Amino acid sequence: MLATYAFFFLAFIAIFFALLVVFSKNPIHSCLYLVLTMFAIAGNYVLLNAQFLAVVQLIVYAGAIMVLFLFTIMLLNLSSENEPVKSNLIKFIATIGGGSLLLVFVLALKKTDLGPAPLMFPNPNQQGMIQNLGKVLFSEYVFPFEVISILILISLMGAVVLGRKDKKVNPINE
Amino acid sequence: MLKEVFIDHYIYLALTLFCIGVLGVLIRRNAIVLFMSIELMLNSVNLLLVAFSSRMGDAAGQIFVFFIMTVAAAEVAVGLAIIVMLYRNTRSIDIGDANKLKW
Amino acid sequence: MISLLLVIIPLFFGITSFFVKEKWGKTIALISSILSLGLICTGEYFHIHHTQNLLDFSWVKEKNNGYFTLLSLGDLGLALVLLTNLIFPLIVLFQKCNTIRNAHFFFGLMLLMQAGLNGVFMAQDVILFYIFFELGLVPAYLLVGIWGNGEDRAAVSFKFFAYTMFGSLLMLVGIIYLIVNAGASHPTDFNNIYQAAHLLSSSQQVWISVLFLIAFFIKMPIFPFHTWQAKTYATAPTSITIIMSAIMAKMGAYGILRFNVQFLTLGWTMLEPYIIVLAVFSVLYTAFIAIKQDNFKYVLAFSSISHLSLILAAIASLDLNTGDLNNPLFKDQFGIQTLKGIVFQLFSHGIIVAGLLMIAEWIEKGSDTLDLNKMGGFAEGKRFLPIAFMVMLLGSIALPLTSGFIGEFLLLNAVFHYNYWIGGVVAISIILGAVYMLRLYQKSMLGTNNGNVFNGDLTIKENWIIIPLMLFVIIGGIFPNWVNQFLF
Amino acid sequence: MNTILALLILAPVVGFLINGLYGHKLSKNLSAVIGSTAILVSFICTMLLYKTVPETGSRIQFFNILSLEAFNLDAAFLIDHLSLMMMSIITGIGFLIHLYSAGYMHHDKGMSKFFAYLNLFIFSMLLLVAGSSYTLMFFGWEGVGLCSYLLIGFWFTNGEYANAAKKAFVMNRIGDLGFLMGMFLFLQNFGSLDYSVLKEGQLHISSGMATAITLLLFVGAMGKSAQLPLYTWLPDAMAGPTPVSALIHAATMVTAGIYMIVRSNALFVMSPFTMHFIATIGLATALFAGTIALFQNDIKKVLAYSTVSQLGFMFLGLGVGAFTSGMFHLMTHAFFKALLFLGAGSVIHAMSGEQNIAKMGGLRKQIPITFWTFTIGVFAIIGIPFTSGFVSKDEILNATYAFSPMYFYLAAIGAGLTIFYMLRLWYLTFFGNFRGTKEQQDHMHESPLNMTLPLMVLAVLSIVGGFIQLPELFHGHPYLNEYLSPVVKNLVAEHGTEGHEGFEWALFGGTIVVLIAMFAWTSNLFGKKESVSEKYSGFAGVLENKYYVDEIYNFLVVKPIEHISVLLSKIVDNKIVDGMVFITGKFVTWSGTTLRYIQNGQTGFYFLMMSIAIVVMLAYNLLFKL
Repeated sequence: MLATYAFFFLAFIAIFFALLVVFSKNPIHSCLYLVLTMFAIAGNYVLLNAQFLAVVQLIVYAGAIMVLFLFTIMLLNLSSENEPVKSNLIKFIATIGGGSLLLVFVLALKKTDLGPAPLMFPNPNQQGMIQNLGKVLFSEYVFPFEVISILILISLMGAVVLGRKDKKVNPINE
Repeated sequence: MLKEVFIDHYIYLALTLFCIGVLGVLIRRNAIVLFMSIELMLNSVNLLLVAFSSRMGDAAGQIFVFFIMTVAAAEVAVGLAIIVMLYRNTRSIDIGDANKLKW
Repeated sequence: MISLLLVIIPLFFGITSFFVKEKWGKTIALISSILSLGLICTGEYFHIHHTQNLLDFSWVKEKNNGYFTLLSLGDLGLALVLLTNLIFPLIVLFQKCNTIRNAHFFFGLMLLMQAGLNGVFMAQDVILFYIFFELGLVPAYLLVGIWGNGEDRAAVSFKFFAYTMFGSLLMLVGIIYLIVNAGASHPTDFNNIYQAAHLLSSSQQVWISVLFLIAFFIKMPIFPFHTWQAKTYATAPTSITIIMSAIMAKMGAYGILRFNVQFLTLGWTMLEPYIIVLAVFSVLYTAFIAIKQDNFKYVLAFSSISHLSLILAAIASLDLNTGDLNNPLFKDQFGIQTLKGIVFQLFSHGIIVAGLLMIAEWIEKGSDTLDLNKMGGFAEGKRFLPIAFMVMLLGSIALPLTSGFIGEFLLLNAVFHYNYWIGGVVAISIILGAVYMLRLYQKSMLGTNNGNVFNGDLTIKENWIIIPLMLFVIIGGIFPNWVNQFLF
Repeated sequence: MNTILALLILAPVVGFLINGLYGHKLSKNLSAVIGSTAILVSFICTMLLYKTVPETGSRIQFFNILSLEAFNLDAAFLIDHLSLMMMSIITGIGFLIHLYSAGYMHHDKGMSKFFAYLNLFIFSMLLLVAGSSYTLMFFGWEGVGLCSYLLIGFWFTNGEYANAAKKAFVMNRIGDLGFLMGMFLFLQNFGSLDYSVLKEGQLHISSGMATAITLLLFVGAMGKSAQLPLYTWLPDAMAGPTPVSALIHAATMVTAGIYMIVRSNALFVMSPFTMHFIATIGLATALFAGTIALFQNDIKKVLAYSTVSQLGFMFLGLGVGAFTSGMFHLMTHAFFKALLFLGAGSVIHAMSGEQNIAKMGGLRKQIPITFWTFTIGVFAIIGIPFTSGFVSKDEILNATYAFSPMYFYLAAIGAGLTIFYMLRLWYLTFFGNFRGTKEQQDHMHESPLNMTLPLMVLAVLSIVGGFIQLPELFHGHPYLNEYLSPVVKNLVAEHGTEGHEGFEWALFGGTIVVLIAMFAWTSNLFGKKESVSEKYSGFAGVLENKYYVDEIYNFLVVKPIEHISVLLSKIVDNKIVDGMVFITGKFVTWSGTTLRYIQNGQTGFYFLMMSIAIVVMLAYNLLFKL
């Protein structure tokens, strides 16, 4: 019961702040709202008995990625003043588009038979525990795991190369 | 209605978040906010995966989420670097200014 | 095993040829083509002594599924493989080295084409068939585009390629449809596809048939899809034109026999009446066009369409059993006879058109023109060229005691058997054939000279290139029984 | 017997191969010797066969050419009285003409080629008459067409000659097409093309089918034997060397059609319609060609039209059912027409190549042997009593009268035309004053012996050839009929000619009267002519221009085909069919250039489109599929 209330509360938080992310003028605010949304989602992970992921969510998204965003925004010294705006017509069309996307998704879902519908809570499954995940990750998925580390490495190098101040590798200006 | 939570609720939640993300990409021109919207969409998908994984009792979904997060991190690192480059060159982070790649 | 070697050897030597010095190109091509000639002779020996397992190449596809024949030298393809490997040494000898740049690439591509052609006629697997079909096409595109004559060779070659590729893709759709229907987990060999294809409903068969037919019509080519051909034949280096008209065009007929007649029998029988009308129209249409062409090679190109359309008409006249797989494909003995006639004519036409194109090339080399209005009187003072030309021409107009007659007689008989009136109409082509071929002969060899002079005769080497072809034309006409044992 | 036959057939092939392959290394005389010897061997073999051949004929098989499921073709020959008779004519006259050619072609550098072609022709012709199936006959049929093509175009550097050769081949091909169709129909009905199925009373087909088969076969005969409407190639074929005209276009090849019909007489009698049709075509041709011949000035053209006309007579004989009479006339015609052509060749030789009779005259003194032999030929063809031509033509006329008096009167007019134009030719050539140039007169000389010897042999044959079948009126005996009776069923003989004795006397008397009148008239007209007009006016002008048939054909057939060809290639193929392909290409280019503007570089726009597309696809699935 408590979990049910918690879910609705977290869902409300997530959606509310997600909307604020999109509609707030200032990118810094957007970023902070996004952190809150991430928190809400992490909460949901806890509800779903996926504690490891919840922790990772907090560390990676709220911790690492959002900080990266904030740094970038501050580095570029952005604020609501120089925020580019789109015309209202485009906004209108976009809203219609996004809305109808939601509508269609929902309709599709309504028509889909999801089979027997067990309650989500309480959740007896324990595979979200770090022990279980670790076993799976380092046995069945060990190769993708190693590959992903290479990806991280490459993206690291890519970011460094791109972010370097070098006039010569600057294709747009020349 | 609010008594019990089924998988449907999670799907609705994920869909709503996803569509908000789509809306964000559509109505904003700020490249960084665009990026955030994309993160939002990724997260909605993650949520869905975890929900199903939890329901099915299969750890594969959570492993996937784990990988997605990693990829997202990598992507943000590179993407933000690109945005910085873009800003450095055009003095703007308006995504509409980056329209050189056309016919 | 022989079948595998017949693909591997040209492939290997073709690729080797890319990495050697330019002057070695022809030697390598010659070695390769003589090796494959030897192989096909061995193959024929085994064929006559009924040791088919030495000719086939099998492969264990999956652990528990046993053997599958991937390549097989025999059945329908034997005659065409024989044709390919018989005339390839001649074509290689015929192609002069000093008139082309980067000869080793030229010959390498030519050998790749040979590998593709051999493969098409031997493949026992649809995907393999498709791969070889394309392997024959791509080198042709490059050969025409790079070594062709005239300024617009790139455009001509592109048209050829786009046209053929278009057909190939339609065929690919058909092949995929068949594979899907055979069950995705099943092997894609002809046996499976054959059984699956026969289970399709009539409307499905018709649609798939049309897809295949367009591809093969383009390849042959048949009336509405022929416009790439004449220009391509005139533009391509003559050795490549020979390969295209003598062998590649036969891929179309072979494909129709294989896929449309054998696999999609029901669809084919439903389309037969339309196809035979189209084929007859194509025969006469191209024959009429050939009458007033002024370019030597154009006449040959259109005459080639006309002959192949007649083959198509005969194929469409076959009386087939549909439905039950246990029934024999042909309703009566006459069908088998017609099939033999078709195969014989495919073979004989390949030889004849190769000879005629060689003569075209020598005339062009000697007189520096292909324009009929600038020729005339070339027979004067020559001994061998008029004879060679005449023999080939007689084969082409199906004069008795040449191989062309045996083929055309059986084909015309088949069409006549199908319907008196259609048979009567299509037989007009033998008159028109005489008209345009004799006009060709007369404008070039007889009469008085109209501009470009052609002194000298064929060289000794050239004689020895064309003599085997002439011998076949005559032997095929007098001892067709003897020739037949190598074809079936 | 097998060996003899093999030798008979292969000797010309050997001659052809030697002369064809090594001709350039042989001297002219050697080529001629080889060529003639080959035919002499054939001739001797034919004579040897006469003794051994059984009455019912014997089928000799060498090997199997093609054996398929529903079609079998043997290299087998049927030697019976009919084929033996034809083979004797072919090899006999062929040999004489080879001999003659050795002299006639002596100045030509392509001598070995000429003899090679002639030998090939004899081989094809033997195949035609000796083959045991229609397929083999067709082999020979097309083979002789080819040789005719090669020989007409022998002097190929002359474009007109080459054209004539092509015309001959193509017109023959039209006939061959009919023959081929007839063969297919025959094959379908009887399951075999072998003559063995041709047994009277055993052909179980409807009369309609019989009519169809026979008409198609007759189309072949019309092409090969130069009947209306396919005769125009024969006069043009005179472009070839004169021995060729004698051998191919008078004595042998053009009679192939007659032989074919006689060979398949069992089939032809089943269709009265076809028989009637053949008689009509034959008669029409005889008259038509006879009228054209009246005002021709080229010596060979006159003879050519005369050949067409005589062939018409033969077909008339066949059509009225007198098959052996047709064969008889074929034989006698072979003698005297070969003689006439060779004589004409001798005249041309003497006149240094001049062929126009308007430029001749009074030649009887300078070339006496030619004159006398030629005269015998003329007498034979116009039917001076008891010459071979008289006997055979008389027989055809008799049979025609039994068939229909109307046809008889028309045929008699045709015979009268023959007398007129032949006498005109004779008088203009050999009587009166010389109208040529001075140089021609100086060069005039009698031909050498190897040219005159064949003339003399043929002259003898032209006279005595008829004696084998003198009418019973003159106490003759139909030896030929009897000889051919195992093969040919002579219908007229069945009817009997007993009641016609009075008519026969009347015919004989009439012939003599007409002949005398004609001699008087033509001698008056042409005997002492100082000059001959080259152009005629009025109806004679129409005749001189051969009824403008060539022009009409040209206008009705040749030009339209050429126009269609140009139309198809320039307009339909280039503009419409290729245009379609071109338009497809253009459409792709156009759509590419147009659609690329959608690619405007705005990421937001792309994303919007993507969302819309997703919405649309999902909505479509929701509304129509689920």
